[in-house]
Parts: sequence; structure tokens; C-alpha cells
Amino acid sequence: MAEKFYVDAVREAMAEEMARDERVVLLGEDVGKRGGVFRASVDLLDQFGERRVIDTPLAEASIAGVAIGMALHGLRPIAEMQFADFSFPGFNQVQSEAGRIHYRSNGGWKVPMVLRMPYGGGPGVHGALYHSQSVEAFYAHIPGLKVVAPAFPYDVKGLLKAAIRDDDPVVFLEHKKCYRAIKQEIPDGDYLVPIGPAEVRREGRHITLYAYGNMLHESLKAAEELSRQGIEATVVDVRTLKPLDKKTIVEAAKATGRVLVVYEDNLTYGAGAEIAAIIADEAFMHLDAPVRRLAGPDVPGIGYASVLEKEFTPDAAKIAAAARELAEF
Amino acid sequence: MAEKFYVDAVREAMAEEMARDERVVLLGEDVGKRGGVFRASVDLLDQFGERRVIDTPLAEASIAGVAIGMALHGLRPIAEMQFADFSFPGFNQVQSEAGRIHYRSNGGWKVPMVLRMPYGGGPGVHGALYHSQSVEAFYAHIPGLKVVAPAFPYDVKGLLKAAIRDDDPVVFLEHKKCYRAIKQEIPDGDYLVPIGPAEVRREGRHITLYAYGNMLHESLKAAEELSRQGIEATVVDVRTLKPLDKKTIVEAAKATGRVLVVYEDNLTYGAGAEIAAIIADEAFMHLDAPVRRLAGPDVPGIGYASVLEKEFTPDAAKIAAAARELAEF
Amino acid sequence: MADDRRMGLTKEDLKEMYRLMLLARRLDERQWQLNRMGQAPFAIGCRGHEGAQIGISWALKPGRDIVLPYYRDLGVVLRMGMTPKEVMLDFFAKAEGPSSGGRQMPSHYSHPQKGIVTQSSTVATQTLHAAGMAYAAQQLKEDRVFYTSIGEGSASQGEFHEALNWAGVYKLPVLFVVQNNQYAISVPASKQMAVDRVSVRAAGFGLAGVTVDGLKILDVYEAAKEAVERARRGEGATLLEVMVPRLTGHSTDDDPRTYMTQEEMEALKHRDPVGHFASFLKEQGVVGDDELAAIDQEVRKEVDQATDEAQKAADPRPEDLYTRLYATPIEL
Amino acid sequence: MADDRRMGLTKEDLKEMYRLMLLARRLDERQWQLNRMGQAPFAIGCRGHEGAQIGISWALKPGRDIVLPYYRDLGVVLRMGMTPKEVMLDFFAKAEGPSSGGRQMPSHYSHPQKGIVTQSSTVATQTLHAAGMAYAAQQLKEDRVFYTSIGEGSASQGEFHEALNWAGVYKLPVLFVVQNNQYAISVPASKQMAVDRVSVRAAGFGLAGVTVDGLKILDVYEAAKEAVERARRGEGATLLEVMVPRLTGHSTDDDPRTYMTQEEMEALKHRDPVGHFASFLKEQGVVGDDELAAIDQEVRKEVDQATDEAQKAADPRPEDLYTRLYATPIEL
Ligand SMILES: Cc1ncc(C[n+]2csc(CCOP(=O)(O)OP(=O)(O)O)c2C)c(N)n1
Ligand SMILES: Cc1ncc(C[n+]2csc(CCOP(=O)(O)OP(=O)(O)O)c2C)c(N)n1
Ligand SMILES: [Mg+2]
Ligand SMILES: [Mg+2]
Repeated sequence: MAEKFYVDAVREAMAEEMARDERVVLLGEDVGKRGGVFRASVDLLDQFGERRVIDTPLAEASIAGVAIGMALHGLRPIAEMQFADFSFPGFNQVQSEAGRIHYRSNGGWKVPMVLRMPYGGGPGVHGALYHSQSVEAFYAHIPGLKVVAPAFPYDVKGLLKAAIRDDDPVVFLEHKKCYRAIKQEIPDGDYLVPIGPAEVRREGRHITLYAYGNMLHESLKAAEELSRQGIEATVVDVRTLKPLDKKTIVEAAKATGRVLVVYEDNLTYGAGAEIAAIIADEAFMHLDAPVRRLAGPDVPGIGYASVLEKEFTPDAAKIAAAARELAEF
Repeated sequence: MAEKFYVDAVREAMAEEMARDERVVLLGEDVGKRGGVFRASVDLLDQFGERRVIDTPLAEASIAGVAIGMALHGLRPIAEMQFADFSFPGFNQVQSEAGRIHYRSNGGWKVPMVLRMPYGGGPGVHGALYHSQSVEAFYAHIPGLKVVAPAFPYDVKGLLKAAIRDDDPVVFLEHKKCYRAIKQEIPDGDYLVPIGPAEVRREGRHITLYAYGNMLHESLKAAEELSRQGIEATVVDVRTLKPLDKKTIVEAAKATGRVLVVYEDNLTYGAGAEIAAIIADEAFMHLDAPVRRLAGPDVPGIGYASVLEKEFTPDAAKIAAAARELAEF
Repeated sequence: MADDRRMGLTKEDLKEMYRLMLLARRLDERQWQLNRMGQAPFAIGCRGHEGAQIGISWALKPGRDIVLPYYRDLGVVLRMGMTPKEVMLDFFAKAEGPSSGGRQMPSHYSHPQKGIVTQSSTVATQTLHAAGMAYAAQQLKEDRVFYTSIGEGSASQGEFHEALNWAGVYKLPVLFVVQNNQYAISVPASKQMAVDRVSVRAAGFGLAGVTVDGLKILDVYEAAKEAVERARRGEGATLLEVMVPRLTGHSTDDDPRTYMTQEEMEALKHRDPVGHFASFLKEQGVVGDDELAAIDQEVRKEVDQATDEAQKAADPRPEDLYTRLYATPIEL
Repeated sequence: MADDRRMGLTKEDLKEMYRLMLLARRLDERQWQLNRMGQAPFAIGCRGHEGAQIGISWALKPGRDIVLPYYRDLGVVLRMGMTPKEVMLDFFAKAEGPSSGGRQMPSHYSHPQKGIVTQSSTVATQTLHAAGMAYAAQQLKEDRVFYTSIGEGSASQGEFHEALNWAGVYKLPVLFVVQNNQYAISVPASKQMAVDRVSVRAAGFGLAGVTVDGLKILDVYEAAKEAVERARRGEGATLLEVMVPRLTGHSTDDDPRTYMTQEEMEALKHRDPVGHFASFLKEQGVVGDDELAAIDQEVRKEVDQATDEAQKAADPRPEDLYTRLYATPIEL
């Protein structure tokens, strides 16, 4: 056990899996010598050589498409998109191919690959429109994919290992703000966190907050604040976005009767809409207040100027305010 | 006034706009000599010449990207994606560029273009996994775009003209099943249908159905059937998906207290989730039953075999059954 | 042919090549016929391409090499061992169709046991998969060549160029084939590109590039053989373009009269590779008319039987829509 | 230089070219310095590229021609008339910054009045916009050339090849520039492609292709001039590659020591285009040391002033987040 940053958990999971299984390879822009622009793959090149830690040409369709090919022929590629924002030149390979190959071949072929993407932004990231995007709604809608978005280093390591061992394509979303802001004691050796189950991070009887990635941390902070004001919040970490753990989501809603779904992405048609829609259907009889969402506004992104960054991004204060309003409903 | 098919309305809108404004051009695969694989642009090449009706190379990133460039420099391109399923090689240009250019340049540049796409499928289309997809959830989530999905020839013509005259990028979704199945009297000359407003197609007091494209027609059929059973349904045609006409959507929900959102796309993270989420928030106090959705299952598409086509696709019978259950709730 | 061999081909080889291309032809004709009779919603043909397809794939080793074909590659998949019955099961979207169990449109071939990789309808995506598979084979130290093909129109896709680039950087054992029939549905090659030959792009990525007349089956074979040998020697990929006629409309949904003149369509008929190869074999004394007729009869019987058997097979059931979504299912 | 002109360039032209490249250099240095002082979160440089940028853009007509630049193109946008103050307003993400009013990162240039088209961070997308704009200009019968640029790493993107292809098919007046500094962040060109020069790809699309040493400013100018003239004559696009050094890390976020040796970094310093051009102008008797010093002083003053003024300008307000989403707003 040692305290590790979120980004170190990424690295550790990859290093351990690559040591365990020769078929695991890492490919992406600057993942080799540079060790990744976020330093998530530092030293892996030295350890595993340039056939397994591949500095690719600057072309995301290639990264995704070549990874699919590798996965079809016995390797277990981890493909990194340098920023989630830059995954879109490769979107066709993921949308048309990765998620559909197993199904369309009636089980004849499988695509055991992981598509890692740093995503998200917020105050202090200064990523502006093209280094801050939340992209989960695009990927979680694609049938045949699995999509995870962990908030804690423990989950990062366990879920990434599970993703690497999974026989399906898994989109693995790493929140940039968490990389060096979130620390946690995690076991040194091997362990897995299963893809699928959500996790209740805190229990309270007045309201349920749903979040993932960095918004989970903001929600937990908000819950602290709310507690000081006498409002006790349940906080659900929706760490797997596809498939969704409907049972945990619905039960947590039923227990409090009030829900707030928090996400950093643009509100409209965002991933939180699905969570809200599920609750509005399956927990309906238990609801005491409108199903509410708090998310980024419907503008093309987090502006570069600090003022714009702050205005765009949901945070603990905004969450607490919205939750309070609901609790008093 | 004459009775016209849906596909003829597409053609007529383009022909009239191209005659009215020299800056309007059409580009896409097989749109010229062939007149489009759905014959939506028949004779336009003869009428306007090959500089304005452009048979492009087979490359969707080019079609979208070149159209953006044209729009930046004074033309008003209509770009056709031959099938919505094949729009994804061009997704980067739409996601990263078209919707963001006006905003990111602080209003300095604008992109008056229309991106037409035949989408959807269902029994008898035999389009299988790659000629049947509903893609609206991907596009409607992109900030800065407008997205429309008309069901009736009248709207097709009026909305397409409005889209061509609009100074923003408009994704124009044409349902393949409607092309030659839906007929309507429409005016011969010029008229516009504004982008934005939803339209109530039928009023009833027991339940509200929301749909667009071909599902609107199935919903109307279902409403007929329900009426025979004593259940009166309001049917809302959500013909603009972005921006959404929240007011009409919410009022129709309040009026009946029971809602069913119908769409053909995969259920989870589909466009209907947003409609459901809005209702669950803003009409909450007026709801008498769970907010329910009926949509395609979460599998990679409509199978080719007739049995699979039928099993996948929501239809009037399935809609009526789901509505009846809700009405009796 | 004075001796029995040309480029290492025996008379038996030549006859088998002929039989395969004729089999592709007859299956294709049957599919269109069934479509015209209203018994199948869709067919897309290989007619005109099958000669080049057999010429190229004869250089591959079925059971070892892997193909990532495109929808016209009926000749290629037959060479890899797909049976006429399997082809027709897929054509009728039957549950036991090997490619997809009725999920995909016909001609979207897949057969893991026979080294045929599933493809989508989205053109050119498979070229990148070929690069990735070839990289994996290198890494696993396997001696395999990866065939992948597209039409000249699809060669306009960015992904195709990215695949060439990857193959160049890693000297991958890939054979990139462009079947250039001068049309992408209705769009002539002159609107697709400013060059006459796609193969000229190879040099820009450090690949070998060559264009061969797809009617000259043995020239095609020779070029493919060289490319395959280069790949096996670790010298990297080749972009092999074959000039072929498209002897039908794009598919049964197409009407080529809307964009081709009658003369053009007539002229194409003179470029039929099956007839050409038959004449060639006769000239060379490999077969006589009787034998040709016998082969045709045998092939037709095979096609009849495949059709009958396939037509009788079971359709998918509604519940089949939901299976095999995930290879690692998740219980929640 | 015996006479006053070389390739039609007067002494004044040469001095102005020098001044512009020095201005780019000094602005760039100032941005990095401000970043190191904690006064700005990010800078990305043009250092090493500015000579080639001025060489090329000198062949363009500001006020008529249009540029679709990439983030290193500080020299190009200065040539097009962007002022140092405008550059610094953008750098500090100020509300009146012309490129985006503080929405975009620095070096994402846009200035409609000066023919500078907005770009995203997603590399190579602008090459297709250039093709579309050039098509529009053809259609509108305008005499304009469209400059667009990327790095050699970004030349691996499929979209870039699609843009070359479009430009080939329609003989578009585009000047595609690849600024080849041998690195894409940390990835050397040898891992990016199997060829030495990106310009060899031009032939595959029916374009002219040429590579020039980016330290030889007048050679660069000459090549660009030819390309621009070809474009104006309606003879189509050129792919012009310039070999340049990257004299800094990729950006202020990068640490090149993780992937470059000390020797390699030292060696690059000898390829400084500003120093080279200064020496050249002296050799040619165009300027003396005094005049060089005077130019530098003037430029530094300009940079100081631009920085001061920009720093004092207003930040965006929170409500500015919501404006200018649509050009045709919709009331509902
Ligand atoms: C990405 C994509 N865009 C469009 C289509 C529709 N489409 C199917 S085949 C075809 C033409 C292909 O032409 P070519 O590549 O020359 O092959 P050919 O059919 O002539 O052998 C088109 C446009 C598609 N399948 N995929
Ligand atoms: C599509 C996309 N992928 C990745 C990135 C991240 N990125 C920014 S610059 C860069 C390297 C660019 O190298 P090159 O094209 O050679 O230009 P240079 O910076 O060397 O001038 C990368 C990988 C990006 N901006 N866009
Ligand atoms: Mg073709
Ligand atoms: Mg570079």
C-alpha cells in the first residue's frame, strides 16, 4: 500500500499488465520516449521496448484502426488518444468498427482493446475549447463498447486492469484534473475492479447526487458542505457509463426521493440525460422532487480565459446550491 | 399545391434555393449524374451545372471539410452524406469544426452549410447494420449545430429552405423510410418552416407521445389505434432536435401527465433521453406516471434478416402497447 | 504453353483458377437472378473483377494468410475456402451463415476459420485493420501475409492513406489491392483523383506500387506473387492496382444507364475476364471446349445445390437480435 | 548584391522581411518569458520557423490572399497585418483579442479583416477548409491564393491527403505548406513516415511538390512565388515543404530533454534563421551592424508596448461565455 496519484495508477496498471502478458502493447502519440504528455507511460518504453510501446504517427484514425487490427490478431492493445478532443479523427473506427465487430460477425471475431483518453477540464487546466472536452456521451452511445470513467486512483488501477483483460473494446476516460490532484492509498500488487457496478461513496437520506470523474470529487465536497447545513446526501459514483448499473442508480434514487445528476459536459444530450431518464422511469413512484441535472452550458467548450473556465464548469458550490434547492423543494 | 413524396420535397427545396441564390451548391457522392442514390437530386446537375452540383471523391471528411471551407468563403453548400452511417469518417470536421467555428472566432467567421443525411431503417429497408443507423444523438450533442429531423414533406421543404438560408451549420436528417412512403399536399412555391418549434400533430387528453422522423408516423398510427380503444393521445412532432423546443415539449407533458418518448435509435444515451430528462425536470409536478421511452435495443443495429429488422424496430403496435400500459398506470 | 508450367503453375493450377473464377461468376449471376425474381432484397457483384481476384489470391496461402476483403471479393473468399453453400447462406441471411448469421448484408464476408476478416460497409476501414493485424503477426513472429482490398473510389478515403503510411513505417507484410473499375457507383475515376493510377501514391509512403491489367490473369498473379514474396522476406508492403471492368451496375439497387452510355456498357463486355481466360487456356492447350463445358456444368450444379440447401436453412429467430453483443458479458 | 533587387525584391523588401521575422522572434521570446514568470499559462513558439514563414508569406498579397495557418505561424500572421498588440491580446486571453476574445488558446489565429481564418487545435483540419475556400474563390471568379500549413507530423492525418486530393481534382489555388522540423512533440519524423520528405506525396495527387531548406529564405521565397504564380495562373496547387529547426521545446508544457540529446539541441542552435538572414543581409551589403541593432531596438520597443497595452486590456466577463453561439439565433 502506498499513496498514489491518479496518473500513477494509470501507469502502474499498464506496467503490471504488460509485465504479466506479453500480448499487451501500448500505442499512441508521444507515449514512448516522452512517456506520454501527461507522463502516464513514463519508463514503459525502457521496460518493454519499442515494439510494445509504440510512438505512432500523428493520426488518430490509425491509432484506433491499427489497434483494432492488433486486437483481431492476438494482441491486447492499449491505444492512447493524447486528448479526448483529438479522438474524433478516429471516431469512425470506434463507431463503425470497434463496437460492432463482435456482433456483426456473430461472435466470430473479438476486439480486446482499451482506448485511453484524458478528458475534461476546468479552472486551472487552461485547456480551452480543444483540450477540455468531455466526450463520454459520444462513446457511451455506441453499442458494443464499454465505457468507464473512474474518479479514484484505486478504481483507475483496478478498472484499467479489468479493461485490459476484457475481451471487448473499452473506452477508458481519465479526467485530466484528477491526474495530479487526486491521491489515494492503493495496493501495490494485482487487483481488479469489475467493469459495470456503480459505487455509493457516501450515504445520506435527503438527496442523491450522481457523478463520475472530477465531478464526483466536486459532488463529495458539496456533500460535505451540505452536511454542515443539515442536508445529508448520498453520492453515487457512476464509474461505468456503459453498461450502466441501473440497479444501484435506481435504488439510490428511491432511497432519497430527490436526485441531482452532475456532469461537466454540455447539458443537452449529455450522458446525464440517460441517468435522469432512467430514474424518471424506474424510480418515479418514489420521487419527491423534479429530476434535476447540473452540467456545463450548451456552448462549444470551456473558454481559455480563467473567467470563462470558471463560469463554464460545475463545482462544489454550484452543486451544493442546486442540491439545496432540491432538498427544500 | 400538389401531392408530393418526402424525397420530392427534398429535391424541390434544393432546386428552388439553387435557382434563387447562386451561392447555393450541392456536393456529395453520386449527387450529380446519378441524381443521388435516393434520387433526391435528379436533374439538378443538368439545371445548375457541374460546378454547383458536385460529384465528390468518396471521402466524407472531405465532403464536410470542403463544405465548411466553401461556407467560410461565401458559398452556401449543401453537403450530402450518402448514408448517415457513412458520415463518421467526416465526424471530426463536424464535431471539431463546423459547430465551433463561429463561437471560437468570437463571431468572426460563420459556416452557413447544410449537412443532409438519409438515416434510419426498419422493416423492408434491408439496410442492415450500416445502412439503417439513427445518428441524431451524436450530432444533436454538438454545440453550435442545429439539427432537424422532419417527418412530413411540407416540413421537409420548408425546413430545408430555412436551413439553407440559415447562417449556421444545420444537420438535416431525412428518414429513408419516409422518402417514398410519405406523401402530402405541399405548396408549389416558396415558403419556410422555422428551425426550432416543435409541432403538436394531434391532441388528446390521456397521454403524450413524442417522436420525429418515421417514428412520428408510427406514433400517429398508434394514436389512431389507441383512440379506437378509448385512449386519446397527443402526438408531438419534435422536428427540431437542436435547439429543442422545451416549451412545447413541457406543456404537452403537463397537459396529459403521461408521456412516452419514441425513437428508433438505440435506447441508451439516445436523443429521447434528453426529452425524457427535460420532462422529468420541468413537468414533474404534473406527471401521473413514469416517464417512459420506447426505442431500439442496445445492439449494434438493425439486422439484415427480416426477422431481425422487425424485432429491432419500434412500430405502431409496440407504441400502442407501451402507451396503453402507461395510460392504465 | 510448351511445358506444363508457367511461373510455377501447373495445368491443374490453371484449371482450378479457371474453375474458381467461373464459380464466382455463376454464384454472382445466381444472386442477381434471385434478386430480380424477388427472392432476395440485394446483391452486389464481382462480375469483371473475378479474374484479377483469382490471379491475386492464387499467390496467397489459404490456411495461413489472412484476407480483409471488400464486398466485391467473392473470388477471393472462394479461393480462401469459403464454400458456395456458405456464400448462399449469407446471401439469404440465414442463421447459420458464417459471416454474420443474417445480421449483415450479403457480401460482407467473415470466416475466422478460413482467415477471412469481417468488414463493415464503411469503405476502406479494413485497410487499417490489415496494418494492425500485420503488425501483430510481426510481433508474434508469424509468417503470414495480409491481403486487403478496396475500389479506386474508396482510395480517396483518408484512412487508406494512413494505412499505407503505417505499412511503410513498419514494413508490414500487407498486400494492399485496389480494384480499379473506373467507377465509384456513378462517379468516374477522373472526378475521384487527378492521377491516372492509384498506385502512384505508393512512393509517397515508401511502398512498392504497381498497376496491372486485370484481364491478364497471369500478369496479375505474377505481380501478386512478387508482392507476397517481398512481404514474406520482410521487405514491406505493396500497393497493387488491377484495372478491371465492372460488368454490372454497382449493385442490384443501381441503374448504370443513368450515368453510362450504351456504347460504354457494350464496350465493357469485351473485357470479360472469364471469357478471356477461357480463350487463353484454349490457346495454350491447357483445356479444350469439352473440358470447359464440363467445368461449367459442374460449377452450375454446385451453384444449384448450394442455393437449394441454403434456401432451406433456418432464418434467425427474433431472440438472435440480442446475442453476442459482448465477448465478455457483464452481469449487473 | 550588386543591384538593388533579387527576384524582384528591393533592399527595403529585404529589410522588412528581416524586421518581420525578428518581430516574430521577439514576440515569441516574450511569450515564453511571460509564461516562465507565471504570467501566462501557455505559449507555443515559432522559433526556428519564422524565417521560412516570412519567406513564404512574402509571396502572398495581404488584403487579397487568405491564410489558414497553424499554431506556429506567428511570422505569417504578422505578414498578413496582425499587429503585435493583437497578438498579445490573444496571448493574454483578453476580451478584445481578435482571434477569439479569450476563448481559444494563444496562437490559434483568426482575423477575418486580415484574411486569417480561425483554426482549431485539432491538427490538419484546416487543409480541407483551404480546399473548400479555394473552390469557392474559383466559383466566385476571384483572384486569390489560399495558404495553409501544418507540421510534418500532422501530415500523417488522413484529412491532409484528402485535401491534397481535392486540390488535385479541381486544380485549386492552394499553397499547402509543411513546416518540417523533424519532430511532432517528441516523435521523430522517422517514426512518422518511411520517406524523407513529405513533398514526395504531391505526385500521388497530381500536385507539384518541392522541399526547400528553411534557412535559405530567398530560396523559400522563390519556391513560394512560383507556387503562388502557378496557382494564380489556374494551374493548381503546390505542396511546399520547408526544412526548419524547432529551436524550443514543442510548447511551454514540453521538456525536450526527455527525448533529445544535449548535442542535438546544441546543433539546432546553428540553424537559427534570424541570425542566418542577418548575416546574409550584411554579406550582401543590404544592412550594416548599426542598422541591425536599430531594427532590433525598434522591434523590442514595439513588443514592450504591445505587451503593456495588452496586459492592461479587459478580461472577458462571465456572461461572454454565452454569446455568439449562433450566427442566426433562434428564439423559442
Ligand atoms: C464511407 C462510405 N461512404 C459511402 C459508401 C457508399 N458506397 C458504397 S460502395 C460506393 C462506391 C465504391 O466505389 P469503389 O471504391 O470504386 O468500389 P467499386 O464498388 O467500384 O468496386 C459507395 C459510395 C460507403 N459504403 N462507405
Ligand atoms: C488531431 C490532433 N492530435 C493530437 C494533437 C496534439 N498535438 C498538438 S501539436 C502535436 C505535434 C504536431 O507536430 P507537427 O505536425 O510536426 O508540428 P510541429 O509542432 O512540430 O510544428 C500534437 C501531437 C492535436 N493537436 N491534434
Ligand atoms: Mg470502383
Ligand atoms: Mg514537426
